[in-house]
Amino acid sequence: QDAGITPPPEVAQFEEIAPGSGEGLTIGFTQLGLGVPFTEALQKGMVAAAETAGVNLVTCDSKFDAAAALDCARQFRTQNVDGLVTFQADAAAAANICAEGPQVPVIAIDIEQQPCQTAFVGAANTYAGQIVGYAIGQYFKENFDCQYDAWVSLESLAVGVVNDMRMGGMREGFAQVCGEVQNLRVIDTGAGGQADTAQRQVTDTLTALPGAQKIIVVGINEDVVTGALAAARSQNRTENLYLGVQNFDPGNCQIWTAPHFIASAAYFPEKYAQLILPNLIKAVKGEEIAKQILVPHEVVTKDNMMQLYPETNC
Amino acid sequence: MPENVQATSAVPATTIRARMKAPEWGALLIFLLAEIVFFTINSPYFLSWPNIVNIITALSITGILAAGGTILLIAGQFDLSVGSGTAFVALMFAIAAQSLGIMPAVGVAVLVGVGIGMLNGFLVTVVGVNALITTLGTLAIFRGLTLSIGGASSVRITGFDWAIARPFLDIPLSAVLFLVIAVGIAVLLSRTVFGRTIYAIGANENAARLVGIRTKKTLFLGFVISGVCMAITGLVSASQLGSTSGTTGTGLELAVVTAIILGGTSLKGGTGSMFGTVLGLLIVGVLNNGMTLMNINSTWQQVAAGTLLILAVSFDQIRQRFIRA
Amino acid sequence: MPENVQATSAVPATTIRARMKAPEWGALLIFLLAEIVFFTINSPYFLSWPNIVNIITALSITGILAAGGTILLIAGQFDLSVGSGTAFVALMFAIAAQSLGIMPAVGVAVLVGVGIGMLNGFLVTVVGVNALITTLGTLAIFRGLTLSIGGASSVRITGFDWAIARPFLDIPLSAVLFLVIAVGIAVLLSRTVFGRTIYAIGANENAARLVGIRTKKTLFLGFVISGVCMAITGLVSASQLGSTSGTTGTGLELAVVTAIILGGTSLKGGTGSMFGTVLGLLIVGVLNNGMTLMNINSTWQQVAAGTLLILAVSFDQIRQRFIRA
Amino acid sequence: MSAPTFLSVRGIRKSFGSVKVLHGVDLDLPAGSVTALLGENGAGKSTFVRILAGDHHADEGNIEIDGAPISFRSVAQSREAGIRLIAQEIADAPTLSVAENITLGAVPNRLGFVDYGAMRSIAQRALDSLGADLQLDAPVSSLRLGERQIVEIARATAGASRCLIFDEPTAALSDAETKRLFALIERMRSRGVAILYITHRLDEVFAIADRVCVLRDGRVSLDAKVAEVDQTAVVTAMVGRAVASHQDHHVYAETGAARLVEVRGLTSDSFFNIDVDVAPGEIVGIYGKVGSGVPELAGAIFGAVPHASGDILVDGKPVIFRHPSEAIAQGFGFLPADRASEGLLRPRSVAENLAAPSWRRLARGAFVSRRIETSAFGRWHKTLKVRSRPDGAERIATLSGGNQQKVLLGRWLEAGSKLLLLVEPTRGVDVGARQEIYQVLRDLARQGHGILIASSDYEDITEAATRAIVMVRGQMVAHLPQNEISTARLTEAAGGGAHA
Ligand SMILES: Nc1ncnc2c1ncn2[C@@H]1O[C@H](COP(=O)(O)OP(=O)(O)OP(=O)(O)O)[C@@H](O)[C@H]1O
Ligand SMILES: Nc1ncnc2c1ncn2[C@@H]1O[C@H](COP(=O)(O)OP(=O)(O)OP(=O)(O)O)[C@@H](O)[C@H]1O
Ligand SMILES: [Mg+2]
Ligand SMILES: [Mg+2]
Repeated sequence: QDAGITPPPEVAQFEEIAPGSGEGLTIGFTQLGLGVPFTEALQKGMVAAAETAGVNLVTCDSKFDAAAALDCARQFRTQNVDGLVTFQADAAAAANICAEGPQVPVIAIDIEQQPCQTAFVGAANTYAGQIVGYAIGQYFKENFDCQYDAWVSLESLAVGVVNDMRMGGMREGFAQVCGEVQNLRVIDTGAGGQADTAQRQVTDTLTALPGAQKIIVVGINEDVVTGALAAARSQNRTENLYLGVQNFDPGNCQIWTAPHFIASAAYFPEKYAQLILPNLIKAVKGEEIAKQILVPHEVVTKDNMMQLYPETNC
Repeated sequence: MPENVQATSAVPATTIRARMKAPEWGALLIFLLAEIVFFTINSPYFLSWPNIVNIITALSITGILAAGGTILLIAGQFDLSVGSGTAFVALMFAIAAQSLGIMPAVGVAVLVGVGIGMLNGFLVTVVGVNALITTLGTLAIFRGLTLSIGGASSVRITGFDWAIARPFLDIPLSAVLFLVIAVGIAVLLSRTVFGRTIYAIGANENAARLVGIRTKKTLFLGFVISGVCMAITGLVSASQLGSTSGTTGTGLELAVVTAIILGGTSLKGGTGSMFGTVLGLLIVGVLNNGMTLMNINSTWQQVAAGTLLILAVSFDQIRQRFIRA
Repeated sequence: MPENVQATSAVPATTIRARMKAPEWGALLIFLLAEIVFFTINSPYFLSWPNIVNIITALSITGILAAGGTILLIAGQFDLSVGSGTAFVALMFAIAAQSLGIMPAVGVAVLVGVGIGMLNGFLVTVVGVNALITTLGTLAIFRGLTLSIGGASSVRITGFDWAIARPFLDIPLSAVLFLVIAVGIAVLLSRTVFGRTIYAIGANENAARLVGIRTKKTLFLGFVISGVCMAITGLVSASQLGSTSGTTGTGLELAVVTAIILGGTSLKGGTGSMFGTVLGLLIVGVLNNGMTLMNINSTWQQVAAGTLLILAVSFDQIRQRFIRA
Repeated sequence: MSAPTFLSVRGIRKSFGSVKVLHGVDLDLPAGSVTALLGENGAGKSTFVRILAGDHHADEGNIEIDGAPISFRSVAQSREAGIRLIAQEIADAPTLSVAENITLGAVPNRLGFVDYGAMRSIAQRALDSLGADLQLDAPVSSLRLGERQIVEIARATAGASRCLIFDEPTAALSDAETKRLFALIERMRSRGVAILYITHRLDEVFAIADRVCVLRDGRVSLDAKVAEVDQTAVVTAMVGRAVASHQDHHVYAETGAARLVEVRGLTSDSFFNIDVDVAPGEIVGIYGKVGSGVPELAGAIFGAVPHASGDILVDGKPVIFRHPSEAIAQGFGFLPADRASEGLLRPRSVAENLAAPSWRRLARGAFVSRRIETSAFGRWHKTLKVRSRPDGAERIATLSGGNQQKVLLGRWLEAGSKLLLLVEPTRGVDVGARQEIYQVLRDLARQGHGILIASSDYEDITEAATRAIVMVRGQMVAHLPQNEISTARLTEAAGGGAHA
């Protein structure tokens, strides 16, 4: 389905953790910020993987704030960790965070940590955006000859570059099929993308689009799409929303069963650890590892979601 | 705090008479009307019934919380735990609904809301912890609990759609509920002995005690009312969204305080009204709605909202000075 | 607010004497020590010099803003714009640095900070807008401007690394700066005529006015000092991170107010001290640091932080009651 | 003795909207002379002196200092000219220390740094000159009302000044303190300071003033040398008629009815082992100066402040009031000493303030009725001569001090309390209204109410009480039946406890 978009060459495959492979190591993990499904799933995966590998994992939550990430780096230096996993929001702050942190191998998640990054593991954000945009484009081309009323983009400007890459990627992917996005409405849904903010703003936006039958709604995460659905539901216009999502949480049935759920990009955050830990352990032991390790995203649609996530129970 | 304290004893009596005629909230009303005119000109959708309903519906959660908050602020107290309280109620409701069914879960939600209010009230009136610290503390506690218990992913709630039902005039029940509560609290504050008591405590807690008012009991009750409001908004939110998550209700405390203060309730206590709070809510609500309709970028929306917030109050200050001169 | 107002005219004289001996912040100090003992037992890294430096360094931005905030709160005023002011200063600095070079950009940063302070001060003292509304407004305005002008992505700042330099005792300059400012403001508040004027205004603005104190001028200056603090923290933040973004400084206002109030400064004004604020900062800072060292999940950290915030103040209340009995 | 005129005021007019307060006040303040300013409550005395202090701005009129016209735009300018006002309402910084309050606005400093040594010695000297013994480091909030008043006076007299204005300074002071204040005023006068002294106590006028001015209907209705007038002339100029006292003497007749309250061995840290009881029809006066524990005793009976030991009996049964509401439920009413912090609901209306303890009774179910409340206010508006709108709709903060006091007293009259515990009931009330209040109290007693007056004003006792108790330093030192109550006996009995 995503044939129109070529995956970047650095995409890797998930591998099982070898038990006991990191026995005796202490690894620091700067978390982006808990409270959203993505990071929680990531953290669960990390904790489980660390246990299997026998690694002592110490987590520090940067709460989406570069200054807090800097403090985390300093604390990890104090704790003499052997390796570091850094997932923090501000690529431009990486230099100083590197300088203040421990001088050990570093794996960066999703956001570059130059100059100290040994390897980058993460979403191919633009790619993940493009494949969803492309899927939406194909859907609209097949069914509506690329006709639609508006493109409502539920973003979280606070997330920074990642927001731009994903949301911009969706527009690019769509543009490959249907041409430049028309009637674009960018809505900021607050820090991390919040359902109630999205709901309020989509309610108003729907009012400003009276009679519109085909509104493409794309969201930076699942919460904002939930909010958009709630807004539409209360105006009886659920049928009018055509949804493009980022990430796939199998429990979020509300979205996957919506009448026009078109596509989402699976990020597999629960499996990130399978890319991170083995490589970091190797790096700590002085072995050479790949510099770019990207997640094998998949487009998720109504048709293939049961195969990708058999536990989906909607 | 600089609300031109007590207008010093130097308020001329004309002012007093003028004030009786042009009440405290006169300037805010004019400001609201100006907003309405502006957006009516700039967006064809603004002055339509569905949009008016949207505005009120969007306010319902903030508004219900602000009703309880108005009581507390008039009494000289704060409640910053409303946002995380709402999220916690919604989560407990969702969990209870899964195992017990909807109706018992509503009972659970009410108990949880009342419980939060009682906890706040106990800490403030019995232990004697400052209300700001107390509710900052419970804000963190209930947000943390919501995230810890519920996890980050949102929890689905099915079969609980009453808040979006539109039984008459195309108004959702959540908006109706807000209006009913606003009127109820307005009457409570302006017409009842309990309301009087609230004003008296805010005006001079010590003097209130000496005329026989059970100040602590009353304040405790004020926090419980705020807790009941959280229970209601938790249920409204759960029903509106059909789900709840760890970020539900984030930042509501600030929206609530903003509306109340904008509506003329003083941080010092003893003055203010529910009508003022409703005006404050509408000024902010109309602004957000109108700017979204005009498709203004949300970062500029922030700038405009901040500016207008200040303008609205400045306008009132300048009008007062004008009358005085 | 329930800080046991004025203790009526009938407080027994013993209480007064007892209070003099056990100072306001005695309980907080004990609480802080208890935290330190607890974390020392539970983490081998806690009581090490690098970690102590970490704790203070982590406090530096909040602490510098809290220094200005303490002045304002003692005078009975608020400044909620500190977080977005910091971000705006940092952004203006970054932009100016790109075109003008570092040193002129520092000048720009100072001007921007002072400008924000003057804007707040003007609105509060001249126009007469409530400080909470004013600074909620400027909070939104400068956050919006930062996001609009700077865009979403962060801006890199190079060649401005002074804040992480560690010229002596392995202490970063940002921490040194915080300590210097804290001591400076402590002296200002407790030893200078200006400082005592701040207390007088907070205790009774009318009384201060009636003895000829230029209350408005003084308050204006207070806001400007807060603006200068934003300029400094903007520069510290830019230097520490080597970058700035739209989210820089989000939520700082709450951290600042929490530390100040926890440190014993009353919302009513007229009491408090910089020493108390430093204690408040340390109680929160040690808690965050210690819990992270113990690898406690951050959502549970929130619950613990909220609980301990309330406990710290309850402890103080209960101690006071104990002394009285 | 024609001293040079320091301050000369001509044609001062001031209105608060439609309420014309001053219309054409002319007054000269000679240097080295004490001018007493009198007038009924709400006559505009405080308004007038606040204009002189730069706190209010006159609508019209001229002010000259040393013959040169001057216009006060701010308090700072008035202070610059050497004018110091000791205002009627205490305006201090409660959280600051006594020493800091005394030097407020004129902090001794070196290069902007407070010179705490100099501060303490300035404060100590100012207090010494008033013979006051206060801890310099105690926060002012821990002081009694009278002590705070002394701090205010000390502040105004600490530095050099050319004109001192006292607005009812002795309302909260003891006799001894008053005497020392008079001595201070005497010294100031001899140093050539112009003094303006507002009071409702005529004896004070004749004790210290050189000249007396009376404000009436917004103008000066009498301006004469004290030597040339007598009390009747002054009162007539104030009220428009002569005010007779003792028109009606209420004599308590034992009815055998149960005591309304019996106090047995009541002790706290302000008073010791007090026995007192009040029967229906009785007006018990407890006379005591500041520090005697009298106001604290009244507060303890009401349950406003805790007591350490002893019993309060109602209907012969001991009661413990943990909260004032419990005392009110027993038919008690309590007028506290400190109007500002214990009485007024400042942002609320006059009528609402008066009705406060009776809200529930005046309501219809849970709902308040403004009509019933207004008519309740109407009853007391006339009787107590409250100068306000007849419907009491304005904020109480806009009333003059004496009128606020009348409203607070009216609170408990309207509440119909069986037992009234009144601390300083006539504080700040003018000569005419005072007699009306005594009359109301006598009438209430005749109807079977019991009244306990706790006062440092002997007139309250001599005029109204049917028996008197004198307290000194928390101890009861004398018990006087009605026929033995006299100014002389009261002061004599209380004299033993005067501060050294
Ligand atoms: N801020 C105000 N607004 C309206 N009216 C006011 C205000 N301040 C004073 N007044 C009115 O002005 C009149 C004069 O008040 P003022 O306080 O000068 O009286 P006074 O002579 O000092 O009385 P007292 O003996 O009771 O102290 C009163 O009727 C009062 O109600
Ligand atoms: N305490 C108050 N403060 C301000 N306004 C009040 C107050 N009490 C009543 N009002 C207003 O005054 C008006 C009359 O009040 P209300 O209906 O209670 O009196 P009423 O009609 O005279 O009495 P009732 O109908 O019960 O015989 C109403 O508009 C009400 O809003
Ligand atoms: Mg007066
Ligand atoms: Mg009626």
